[in-house]
Amino acid sequence: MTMSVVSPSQDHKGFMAGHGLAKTFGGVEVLKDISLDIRSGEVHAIIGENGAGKSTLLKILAGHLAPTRGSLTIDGETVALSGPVDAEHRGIVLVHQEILLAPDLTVAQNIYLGREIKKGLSVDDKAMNAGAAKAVRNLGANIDPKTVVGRLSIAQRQLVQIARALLVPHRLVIFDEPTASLTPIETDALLKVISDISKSGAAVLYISHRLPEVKTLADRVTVLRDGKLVTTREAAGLEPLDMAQLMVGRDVSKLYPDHVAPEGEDYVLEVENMDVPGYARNASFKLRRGEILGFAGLVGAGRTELMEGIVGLRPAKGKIRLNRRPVSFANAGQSMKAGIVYLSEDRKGKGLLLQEALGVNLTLAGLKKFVRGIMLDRKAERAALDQAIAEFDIRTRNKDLLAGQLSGGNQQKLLIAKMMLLKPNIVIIDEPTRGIDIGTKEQIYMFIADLARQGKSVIVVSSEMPELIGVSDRIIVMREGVIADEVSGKHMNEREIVVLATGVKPSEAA
Amino acid sequence: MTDTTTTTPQRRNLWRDVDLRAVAPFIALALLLVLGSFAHDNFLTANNLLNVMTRSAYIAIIAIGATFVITAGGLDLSVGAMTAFIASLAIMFMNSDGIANPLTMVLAATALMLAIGMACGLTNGLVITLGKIEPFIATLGMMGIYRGLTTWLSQGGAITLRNPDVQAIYRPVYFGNLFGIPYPVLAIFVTAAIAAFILYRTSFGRHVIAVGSNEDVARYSGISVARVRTMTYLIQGLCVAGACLIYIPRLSSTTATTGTMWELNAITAVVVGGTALRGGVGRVWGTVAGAFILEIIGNIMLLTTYVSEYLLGAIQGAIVIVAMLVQRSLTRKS
Amino acid sequence: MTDTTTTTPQRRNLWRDVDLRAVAPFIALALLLVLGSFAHDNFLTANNLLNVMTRSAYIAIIAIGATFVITAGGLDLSVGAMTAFIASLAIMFMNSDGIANPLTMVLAATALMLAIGMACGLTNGLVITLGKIEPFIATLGMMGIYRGLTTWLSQGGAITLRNPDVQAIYRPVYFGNLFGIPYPVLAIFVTAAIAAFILYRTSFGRHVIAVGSNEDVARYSGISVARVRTMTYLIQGLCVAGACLIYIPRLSSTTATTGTMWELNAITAVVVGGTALRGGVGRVWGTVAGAFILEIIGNIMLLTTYVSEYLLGAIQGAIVIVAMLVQRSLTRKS
Amino acid sequence: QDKKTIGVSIPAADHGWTAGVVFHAERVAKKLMEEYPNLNVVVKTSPDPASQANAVQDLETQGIDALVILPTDPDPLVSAIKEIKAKGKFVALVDRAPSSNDDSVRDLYVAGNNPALGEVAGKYIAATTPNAEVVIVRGMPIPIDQQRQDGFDKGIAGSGVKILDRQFGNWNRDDAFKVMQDYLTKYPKIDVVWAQDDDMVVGILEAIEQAKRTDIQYVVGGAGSKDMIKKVMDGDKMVPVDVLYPPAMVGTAMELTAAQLFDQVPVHGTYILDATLVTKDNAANYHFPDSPF
Ligand SMILES: Nc1ncnc2c1ncn2[C@@H]1O[C@H](COP(=O)(O)OP(=O)(O)OP(=O)(O)O)[C@@H](O)[C@H]1O
Ligand SMILES: Nc1ncnc2c1ncn2[C@@H]1O[C@H](COP(=O)(O)OP(=O)(O)OP(=O)(O)O)[C@@H](O)[C@H]1O
Ligand SMILES: [Mg+2]
Ligand SMILES: [Mg+2]
Repeated sequence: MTMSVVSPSQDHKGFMAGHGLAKTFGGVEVLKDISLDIRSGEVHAIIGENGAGKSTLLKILAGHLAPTRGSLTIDGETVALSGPVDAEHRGIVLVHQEILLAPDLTVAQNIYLGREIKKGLSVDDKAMNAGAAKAVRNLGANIDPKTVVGRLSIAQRQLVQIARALLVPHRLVIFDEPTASLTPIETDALLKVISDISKSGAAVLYISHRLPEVKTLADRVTVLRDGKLVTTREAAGLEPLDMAQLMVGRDVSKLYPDHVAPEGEDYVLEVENMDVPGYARNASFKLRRGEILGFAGLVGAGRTELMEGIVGLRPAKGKIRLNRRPVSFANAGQSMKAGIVYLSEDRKGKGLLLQEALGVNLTLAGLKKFVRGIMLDRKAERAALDQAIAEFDIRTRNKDLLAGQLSGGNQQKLLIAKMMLLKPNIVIIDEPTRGIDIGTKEQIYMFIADLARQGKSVIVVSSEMPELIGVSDRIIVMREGVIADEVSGKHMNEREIVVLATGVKPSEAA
Repeated sequence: MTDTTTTTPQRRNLWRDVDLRAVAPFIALALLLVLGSFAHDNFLTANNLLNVMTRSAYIAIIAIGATFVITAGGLDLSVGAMTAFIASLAIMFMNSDGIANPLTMVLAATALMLAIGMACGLTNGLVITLGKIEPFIATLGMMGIYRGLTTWLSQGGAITLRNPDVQAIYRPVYFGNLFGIPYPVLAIFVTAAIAAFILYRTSFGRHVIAVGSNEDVARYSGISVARVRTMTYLIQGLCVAGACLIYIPRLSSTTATTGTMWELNAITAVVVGGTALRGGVGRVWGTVAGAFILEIIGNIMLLTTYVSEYLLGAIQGAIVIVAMLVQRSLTRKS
Repeated sequence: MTDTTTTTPQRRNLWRDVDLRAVAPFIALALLLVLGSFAHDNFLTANNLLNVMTRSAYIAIIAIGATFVITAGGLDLSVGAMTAFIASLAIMFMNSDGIANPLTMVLAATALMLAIGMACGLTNGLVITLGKIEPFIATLGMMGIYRGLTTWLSQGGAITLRNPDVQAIYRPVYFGNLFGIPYPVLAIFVTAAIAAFILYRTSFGRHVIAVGSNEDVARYSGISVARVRTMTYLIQGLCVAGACLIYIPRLSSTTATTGTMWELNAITAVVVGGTALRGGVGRVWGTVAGAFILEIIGNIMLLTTYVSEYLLGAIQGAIVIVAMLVQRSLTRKS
Repeated sequence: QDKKTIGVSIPAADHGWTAGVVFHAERVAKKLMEEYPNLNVVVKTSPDPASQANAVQDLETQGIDALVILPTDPDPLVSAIKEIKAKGKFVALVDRAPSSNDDSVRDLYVAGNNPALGEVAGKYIAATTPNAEVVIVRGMPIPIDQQRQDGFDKGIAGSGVKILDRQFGNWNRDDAFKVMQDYLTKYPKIDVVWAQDDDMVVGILEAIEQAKRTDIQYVVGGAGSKDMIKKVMDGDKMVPVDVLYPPAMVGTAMELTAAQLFDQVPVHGTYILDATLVTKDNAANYHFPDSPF
């Protein structure tokens, strides 16, 4: 193990440090002997593969978890954080990878939860709404502070969560994959916020799988692999490909596989005048056999809802033809039977049963395949799990874990494995690589291309522009619930897509 | 900064939705009033309606407390038995003749009831939060305990307020009125107004909603979930004591069966009023409407002459279901 | 698959956890048996224990059905009233003398009960899933309906099985035994075995758990949530019919109060047995243990001579709470 | 002549005896309305004191000239009744008397005799089996039950009858079955069971039969349900007697009230019905096969 310690730059004072931190879950050591220092005014990125232990490390630093071994110092003094509230009092705030908001409260109520502004006996909603609106606007978002959080999209919730964290007086802000569910525009705004925070003198710790972003933002980078600290380095001079190599331990040279776009009239899925009330209007598109079709758009463009409408998960009106035959689906069971599967972007809320074992999750959608007579064939279920773990490279040290105990990226792989058990002909993947490390991304792209090569068709809904461009044969851009246009070939570039997605010419865009 | 034009229709939609959800129980109430006017000519008289509102007072006040408990994601099945227990103790106290002045006696008894109510609520809350027992089972157990203690206090008989002076001074609390509005009706509205203020306008109320909406979030926000939960049960206890305050002067007596089924009535009032049993949403005024609805159903059943009394229960059950369906369909249309 | 050596302790730990959680109700049961042996010398006789197990049969079988409903995240408060309704109809049918042969008559009545049970369960399920009404309120309403219909059928009185031949042939179903084990006890174990098989070994059971664990995930996995939910109520209806089958031959009669509070007893049995009311976890055998625990508490209370009869209810409530505390503390230690 | 209305408020039919009350109230209501063309009788049932107070109020709203009330529980209903009385209506109180049962509460009092029901049973047991060991299955913990218990104690006073146990059977067959089963486990020898209610006797007899115990000599119930009266009539060894507590008394009160309204017959005062001991000899007089009870 190489452990190169960088001499601290003069203008950054050390704020917090961890010494020999270790964490054990049920006998498994997921963090081993981690020592790192965090300096005021720096942006410190933590990168690593899925399951490397990044979230666990940050949770320890923010007082959400107690380390099994090791100690923390703040301003040189050893401290034991009694919990997140204690950490907050010391100026340490964590923006979770998971969304932690009360769905029944409004945006403003969530942002000020536990620290309400009071006016006499009562709470001052006016002030809080104004404060919340400002906090959200600072992040470049436009969300009504009186909206109930349960009605927001994942991305919007992510922004609310960030706004909430930044409201506390902070000396260290910890972001666990804050940009995973954001589109380029929100990402840019957030990155600016992050650099503002560091400029104001506070430290920023930050996890991301988007390595170019790390490159532009971070002052220093710490790499974790298998729970061990590989290195901490100055970001300057580290190229994304170097980072990937440090993370994965091998060369990652080519992220996107080659795929020849099919042409002609061999349409497997034709959607005409699809209306999803409240979300999408009059959407029409066609999908060829063996094609990878991308869907781009801003947060709230209605892509997710359109797809859910097509597969019968939401009330929708319109014509759908599958292999030239008109079909309509009242629920996901029917579309699955017809060979279409949809992988939700919300893997925790809609994808996996977090309280159930991996095997139960894996076979849930395709359970019919595991029925012998009237009984479930548990042996076959176990075999399927072994196979899925191998095939999708699900990193788990223990097959008896609950799905909720997997790291975020590995949950995503489990979800893919679950839906692939159905052997679908058309796969709709919503945000396929959200929160996934670069090595695994490569695997997922390979997998998508393989599906297309086998003559299956794939729809990829993604907010990550390079990914869409890299993997798709053709991209449909949605704006405010309507299909704005379609791009392919040399028109598939970020500039043109952003113009279509925002409806704003580059010259007008600030 | 995506686009401001899209926000507006969405928001308007939202508003319409919120409104209808909160208004639905009142529409159900209005429909029942219309239905009642067919049942009997005297139904829509001020006299009858005030009667009905007056006697819905205990359930309404208990249900207002239950709104807090349920909003925080809890449940309290012990309130009926608790009413019997508190009222029995209070009557025994007033029978004790320790205080000569009847007014002082009633005031002391009032203080006692509130104290016992808080103690009972606190006990419920602690059993649930410290013992980490499901509210359903914990309060079912407490229901057995309060009911059993009442039976034991009454030695199987009735506990009756004996002192006529005390009775005379206490009686108007149920039977008296202010400018024609019976005190119990006033009590409902005052309690509801205070409750609505606490739930919607104080940080404690906000925390109650947060705990019911997502316990983990509340915890991460530095809210002491156990404290908030316990407090809701304490409020419930206080409301039960408030209900006793009005209950005692009406019948001046309790037995071991006083208040049976009140817990179910209170919960029904809360749910009919639009509060979700899963927690996170609380509608105080809806609860009051819910309590009126339940009482009016009973009133209509009694005034009408068309229904066999053997079928009363069946029709009440059916009307509750229909009321919920009306609510749901109203909400869905929006 | 990063590290294989660490797998073993993890799994063992997990097992310990799972085991204790499932075993806790049985430990509570064992503790009660010890307690009972102090209450009275005859407590630990085969005769007494078989009596207790036999009379716990209805609650146990109803509670097994409730395990499905609760595991899927639902609740059914109508089961007690449904028992009275189904049993009343069945007795009236057997009194109708339409079928001469008593055996055929009993068999026909059995078929009728199962059919009505399914119909009632289906009704409950559809009101909840199609009407989108909270199970608590929907089944509370249905409870009123079934109870009201029973009162109406019996005109407030008793419905008694009159035909002595039918009675003679039916009686052994409650009072008879196979190698010394009373039929009702056998029925408990057979029902539990079938239920455990369905819940743990079939795809339907898996779906029930998924729906209770997270409805959205189930829906996105292509499971028809409404269908699964409705089916659990149908199973509950069948179990209630099964309970009626055993109930009728015991007293050969029903009244309008038959089965009051059974719904609360059944739910208590389920929860004491380790099934969580929020859904997603179901323990069939725990439920059986829970039903035994409740009945044994009552039995001990009656056999002991130290407690005033007025305090029985209080002590029963306290014991239920203590039993839950024992469970929780066992589970936490692991 | 004016049209007159009698309001009848009675407990809901929640067990055998109250079912009998409802049956007789309806029967007499129909009969009276035929007899007096200008009479309207409204019968309302309520499950508990609080709702009965409501029912009384609602009857008043409907407009009545007289009230016949059999309270679920007398003391809590005193104020509600007084309210009616204060408006100058004629009030007939049936069966259950509040602690202060005087003219300020009612004009007419027709009653069975709860203490006597216990006393008659106690006396019979003391006379038939002077040294019997008795177990008692009580009803519910409310005053009527307590009065019966006190009466029973008075009835056996001075004899050698020993009470082994008293537990609540809630006037419910199933609970009585359970209680009896456990009594049989608890006591190796029981001579007599007193249940003060015929509904519960059904469960008790089943429990005894199942245990095949021969030490129990007989069971005394109460109220006079048609099934138990039939057993007495047929000379059933286990049920030699029953103590009458006729639900039909509500009808008596209604008839008297109608007479007061229409025939100007003065009917003020107190009418106490006997708690008659039903034996094989007189049973036929009390057997109403058509009653639900
Ligand atoms: N509560 C838990 N119980 C058991 N194992 C856990 C628990 N939480 C995390 N783990 C394990 O710890 C390891 C590290 O998880 P962690 O969430 O820190 O990974 P990560 O680096 O954040 O990955 P990702 O990029 O996918 O979010 C994983 O193997 C995970 O399965
Ligand atoms: N439950 C809901 N109720 C009302 N509005 C909702 C709800 N969920 C989402 N919305 C709104 O619907 C619109 C589209 O949703 P969403 O943001 O998921 O679209 P998307 O194009 O899939 O974007 P994303 O990039 O987040 O996947 C947004 O304006 C969002 O605020
Ligand atoms: Mg992570
Ligand atoms: Mg989306």
